[in-house]
Amino acid sequence: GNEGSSSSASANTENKGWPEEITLVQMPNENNPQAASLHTQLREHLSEELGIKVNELEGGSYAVGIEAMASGNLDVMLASPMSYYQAKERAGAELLVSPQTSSEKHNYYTAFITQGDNEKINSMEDLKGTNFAFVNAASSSGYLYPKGTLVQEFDLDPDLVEQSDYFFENVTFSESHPNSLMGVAMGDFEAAAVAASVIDSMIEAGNIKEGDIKEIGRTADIPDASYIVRGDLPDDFKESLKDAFISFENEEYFEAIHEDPKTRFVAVEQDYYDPAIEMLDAINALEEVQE
Amino acid sequence: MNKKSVYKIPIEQKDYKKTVAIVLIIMAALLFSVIYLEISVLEMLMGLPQFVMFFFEKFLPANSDNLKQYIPSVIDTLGYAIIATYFSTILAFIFGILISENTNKFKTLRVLTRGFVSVLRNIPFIIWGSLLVYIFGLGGIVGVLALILVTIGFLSKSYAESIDEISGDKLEALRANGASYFQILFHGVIPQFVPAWINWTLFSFEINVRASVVLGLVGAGGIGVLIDTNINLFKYGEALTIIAVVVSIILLTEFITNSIRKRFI
Amino acid sequence: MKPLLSIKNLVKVYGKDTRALNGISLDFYPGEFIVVIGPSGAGKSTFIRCINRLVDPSEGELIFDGLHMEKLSGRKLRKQRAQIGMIFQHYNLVGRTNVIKNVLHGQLSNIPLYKSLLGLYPYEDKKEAVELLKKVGLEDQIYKRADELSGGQMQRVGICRAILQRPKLLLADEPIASLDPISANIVMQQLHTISIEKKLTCIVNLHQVDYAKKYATRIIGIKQGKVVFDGAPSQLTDEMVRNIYEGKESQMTLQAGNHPVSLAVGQNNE
Amino acid sequence: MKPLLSIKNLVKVYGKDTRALNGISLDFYPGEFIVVIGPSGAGKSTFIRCINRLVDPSEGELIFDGLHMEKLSGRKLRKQRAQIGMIFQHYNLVGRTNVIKNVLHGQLSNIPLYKSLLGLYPYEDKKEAVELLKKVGLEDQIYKRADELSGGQMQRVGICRAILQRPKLLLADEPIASLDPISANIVMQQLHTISIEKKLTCIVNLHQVDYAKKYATRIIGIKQGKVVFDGAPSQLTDEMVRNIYEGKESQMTLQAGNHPVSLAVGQNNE
Amino acid sequence: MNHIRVTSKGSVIKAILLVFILGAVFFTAISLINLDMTKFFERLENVPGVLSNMMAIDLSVIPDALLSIVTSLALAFLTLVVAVFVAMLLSFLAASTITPNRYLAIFIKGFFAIIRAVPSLVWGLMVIASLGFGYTSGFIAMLLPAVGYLFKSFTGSIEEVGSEIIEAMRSTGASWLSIIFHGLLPLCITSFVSWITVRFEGNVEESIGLGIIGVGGIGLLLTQSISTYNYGQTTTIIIMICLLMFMIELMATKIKNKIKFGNI
Ligand SMILES: Nc1ncnc2c1ncn2[C@@H]1O[C@H](COP(=O)(O)OP(=O)(O)OP(=O)(O)O)[C@@H](O)[C@H]1O
Ligand SMILES: Nc1ncnc2c1ncn2[C@@H]1O[C@H](COP(=O)(O)OP(=O)(O)OP(=O)(O)O)[C@@H](O)[C@H]1O
Ligand SMILES: [Mg+2]
Ligand SMILES: [Mg+2]
Repeated sequence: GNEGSSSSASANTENKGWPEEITLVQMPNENNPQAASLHTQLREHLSEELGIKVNELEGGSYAVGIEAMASGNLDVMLASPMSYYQAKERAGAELLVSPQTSSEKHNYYTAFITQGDNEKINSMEDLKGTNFAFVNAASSSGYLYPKGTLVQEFDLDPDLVEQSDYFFENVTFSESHPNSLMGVAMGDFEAAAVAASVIDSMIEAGNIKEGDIKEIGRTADIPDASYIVRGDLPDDFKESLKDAFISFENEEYFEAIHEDPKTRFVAVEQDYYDPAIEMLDAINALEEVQE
Repeated sequence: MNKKSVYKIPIEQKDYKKTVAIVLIIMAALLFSVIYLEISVLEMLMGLPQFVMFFFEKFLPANSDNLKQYIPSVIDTLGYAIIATYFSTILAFIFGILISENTNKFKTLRVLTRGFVSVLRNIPFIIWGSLLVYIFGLGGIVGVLALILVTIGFLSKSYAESIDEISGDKLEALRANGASYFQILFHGVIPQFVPAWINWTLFSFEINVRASVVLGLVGAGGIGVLIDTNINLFKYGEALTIIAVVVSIILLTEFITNSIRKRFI
Repeated sequence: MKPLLSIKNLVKVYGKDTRALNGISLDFYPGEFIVVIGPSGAGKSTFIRCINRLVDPSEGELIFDGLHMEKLSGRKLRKQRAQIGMIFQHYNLVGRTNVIKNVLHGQLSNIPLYKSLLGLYPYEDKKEAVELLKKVGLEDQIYKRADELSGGQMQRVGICRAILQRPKLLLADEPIASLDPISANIVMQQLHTISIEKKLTCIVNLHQVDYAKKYATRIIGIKQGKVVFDGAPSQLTDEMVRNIYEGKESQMTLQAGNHPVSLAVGQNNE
Repeated sequence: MKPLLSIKNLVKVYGKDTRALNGISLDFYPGEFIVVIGPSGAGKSTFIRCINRLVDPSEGELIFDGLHMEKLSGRKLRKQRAQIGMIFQHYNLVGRTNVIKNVLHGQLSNIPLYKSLLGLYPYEDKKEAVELLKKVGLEDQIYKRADELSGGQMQRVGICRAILQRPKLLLADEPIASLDPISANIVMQQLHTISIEKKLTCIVNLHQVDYAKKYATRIIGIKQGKVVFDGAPSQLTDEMVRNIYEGKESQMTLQAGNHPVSLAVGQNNE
Repeated sequence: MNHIRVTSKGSVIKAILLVFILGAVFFTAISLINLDMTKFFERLENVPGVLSNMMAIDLSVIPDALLSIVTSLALAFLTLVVAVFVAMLLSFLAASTITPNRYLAIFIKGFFAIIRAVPSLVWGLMVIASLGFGYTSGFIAMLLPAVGYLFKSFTGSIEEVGSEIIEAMRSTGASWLSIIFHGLLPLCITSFVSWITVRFEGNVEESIGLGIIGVGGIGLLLTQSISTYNYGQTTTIIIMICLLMFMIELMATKIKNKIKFGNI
């Protein structure tokens, strides 16, 4: 059978209109690459709590996930603010829970970096006139957030940022965080915006050395990716789902995924992402999404 | 004719058992796959209308407002594709000759090349992508290298198979003349290989034009990546326009090559 | 006189049990014009192809020009082969290449690769190629692609190629099968002349006994992989010819046919 | 009598300027045994291949059995073709398939696909196939792969295939080129017999004038794409034969050769 | 006659022109793209470092990998079988020597050009939106490129070798299907087998890119180990894939030789 065939229409009356099974997709996320087999534990937990089958999959693209949600083939998904907004617009998604770290240690942000021995670039102001790399026009942490930061800081026209010789001498889309990072380390770009977590992992893996790059600025903290749920599921089901997430207390899991055993899922309000979304709006990133 | 064969004239004198066994094994493997993967034909058929609907609802109408902005990408893409096709054609041709039994009688060399090409092909592209970026950083060269790697594996094998198909008769004549290996190659094999060669080279060009994933992985841009980005931003109309551009490039190339082929070869 | 080619106990077995050649021992001398006749399937083609090792013999010795052909390989084999011209039953031309290039392939072993690629064949060779093509009536087809020729035209191109090779030994597998009588005579005449003038040894498979008698200096009859006749044309009696061609096959078919069939037309009428 | 095949002003131009057929008009009647002769490259193969539309004529009409062949396509063309058997100069067998299957291909148009795939050919057909193969002396090769046969053996398989098709019109392109005299006679005899018994019309390209005279009821001479002779074998004088074969080509070559060459061997000696 | 041409005058000019065109195209392309060769050679020195970084083996992943390989193989095999049938049918319809209708052939060829031009992400979207996540989707998404490749290669083989046989069978009045089954299939089967094996590898590789639509298998495992920079796992998995493919290729060669020389 089809793991995703949990369309709400075929709801089971015995379960108060609940779906017979739900599909949950983990999205690749520069903050959350460790998607491996540990997610099974989360799935089993949810399944036990809800008493229905839970399918858990690895996604590859937010667009695919959101379209799947829109067509009723996907129920729960991990989403960044931008994706949440898109999912809300296109599929009526609602925010469900967000992982909350206890310590301050692991805040997610995007760093502005340059080569370690670059004398000329030492602060955000020095970025002006550089050869700069974003990740991809659809990336939150690799493009939207750093762009927002720049627009706010230097009062730029968001529509012109990518144009050569407006602020930067030249802007490239490198298509991935590691690409941006390696590009800077090797001198292909003078500077780039790269998720801090990627820098950590790349250093840890030995692909670059600590001194190869230096951080000259950063974005504000980026809210952690949260689970969102298809809006047209029964309300009580959504509640139960939320409870199921909150009651998940597997420390091994949180240690592995969020590097802190104390992390837990907490319920979030629908306006949790609003500040982020406002920022996105400020750089005209939301125009296209509205149908 | 003896009595037995009056009633029965077999038209085959082979062991059916083996054939039946092979067919059974394949059927079993198929059945296993279908059950193991829980594939349902019904579902596929039911999904079909939605499949088509999705396209018409989301992708139409095409949005060609930004057509002009694609031009640099188109030029880039063509440039990459042409250079990569040239190089991979030449390299794959050498490999193909080394792999084909028709042109390489040294078994060890054949097996070695075949193994080498097969490793090229079997290391997934994400790996090549990271390796290239870690080694060379970003830039045009990496894009070209990436494309060459993608095409060379399949192109070498395809060339080799096409060379294998060339009938031995004609090569025999050259062999009987005492022609050297390279003479047989250039005067016997290559002239007959030309049609297949053009065919495959076109195919590789086509792959190189739409190699969005590949160029994306090494950050080299191009028109394919543009499609992916537009989709991720839900700009389906624009994506469709770019797809149309890609299709036109491919059809146009095929048309041009065909007319060149008719006139020149 | 030392034989140019000496064959000892040649055996060829295809697959498991098709004994195409069944122990053939023969000596061939320079300048001989040998015609091999025999029923279809007797092993004539196999015999001829064993000589230049296009078919690897299963047993036996082949001494050509002092060297054991059956033991050679690589460059040495190539060098020997360059001495042996061959005309194929199925022409074996390179279809997508034009006529004159196909003919010049006969000279490939004598010029370096780069020259042949650039078409820089010696003027002499090109001239001879054109003359040969003229002689066999193909002067209008010189630049035509080989696969656009008629059957007989292809066969003539194959013949020119073999002659241009200027071999010591010429093997020909039914060189006139697809030719009209005039062309056939021209070709046989041409081979004959060369054979005499240049002391070239020719071994020619033929089905036409009359041509064999007319041109051969020696006729060899092969039947079921064995030599059943070896002698001068004059020794080949009608009785002998019948003996060569009548086999298990033909006997059967003679009975099976509605009328008794005369052995052959032309000179071999009963 | 109504002609079985009526050809009007047939023209075939290859490429831009090779006029292989240059306006041929002929009528063929049931039971005729027609031999087409002519120098190599005259257009004989092209002529025969135009009749069953393997080659599309450039101009002209071909009316076979009341239908315009040149206008047909699809199923109708196939139906007509099933009435026309063909023996190819290059045999055109399916190499990897065995001999009897190749022969049975002649019956493909008469049985449904699934039967042929399962090998369920009618017993009659199989029996006839085996008998035909026996008649031409191939009873030992029935299960051999076609590409393992000798040239003459392949040719005989091709002939059996065409006969098994039980056509109304049989086209044969040099059917005996690779055959030894006995096999050649058996084949010609067989064709002749069928032609008489079943009123089958045969059009046969031949290079051997003696065979033509022996078996034909009518001989047609083609030269440079034009009919230059059309009459009974008895009308074909030696003068006429020389006229047919001597052309621009042969004149040149006759001068070029060292000796004047006799026109043909056998019956056609000067 | 002082000079004798080996190629007719026209074709020499044509050849020169052709070389000229090809050269011009190449150099235009080079000038369009900025290829920094010095940078390239300078950075070659990174090769040993990067490679040694990747040289590690992690045997613990083997059980997981084996399981995923079964999944990938099953998917690749299933897709392959279906693709072979579809591609064969289409290529017989489209090969110029046997096509029942010239326009149909052009249509099919053009249609495939379009199908192939659509990137896999787009297919992924459409498939997921209509079928949801799962192997059924993966199956469809893999089918398309497989059919594309096989179609191309089959058509090439048929067009190259078939004409004589087609002629002979046509002249017996055999139907289109008969010609295919009795003439072309026996003739082309060896090359078809080669193409199929080439594609099988392609399929396994394709399944790696299918993370997009939530299909597991060895590809997913590999993507994960790369994105976590776990080179030990990565290398181990690659070695396993190569071994697997090597075995498959061996088997294919055996089958091919059986068909080629045996009496199947
Ligand atoms: N496919 C083709 N393309 C161009 N020219 C061709 C083609 N086939 C045949 N010709 C030319 O047409 C002429 C007639 O050829 P055809 O094959 O009909 O001759 P033929 O009478 O059968 O000769 P032969 O006795 O040698 O077989 C020849 O000059 C030949 O070169
Ligand atoms: N590749 C092969 N595999 C198996 N058997 C073969 C092969 N080639 C030839 N034979 C068999 O060997 C025997 C001799 O064949 P060969 O070709 O030498 O005959 P031939 O005398 O040239 O006949 P023809 O006059 O018909 O050309 C035949 O019975 C043939 O079937
Ligand atoms: Mg022979
Ligand atoms: Mg002919």
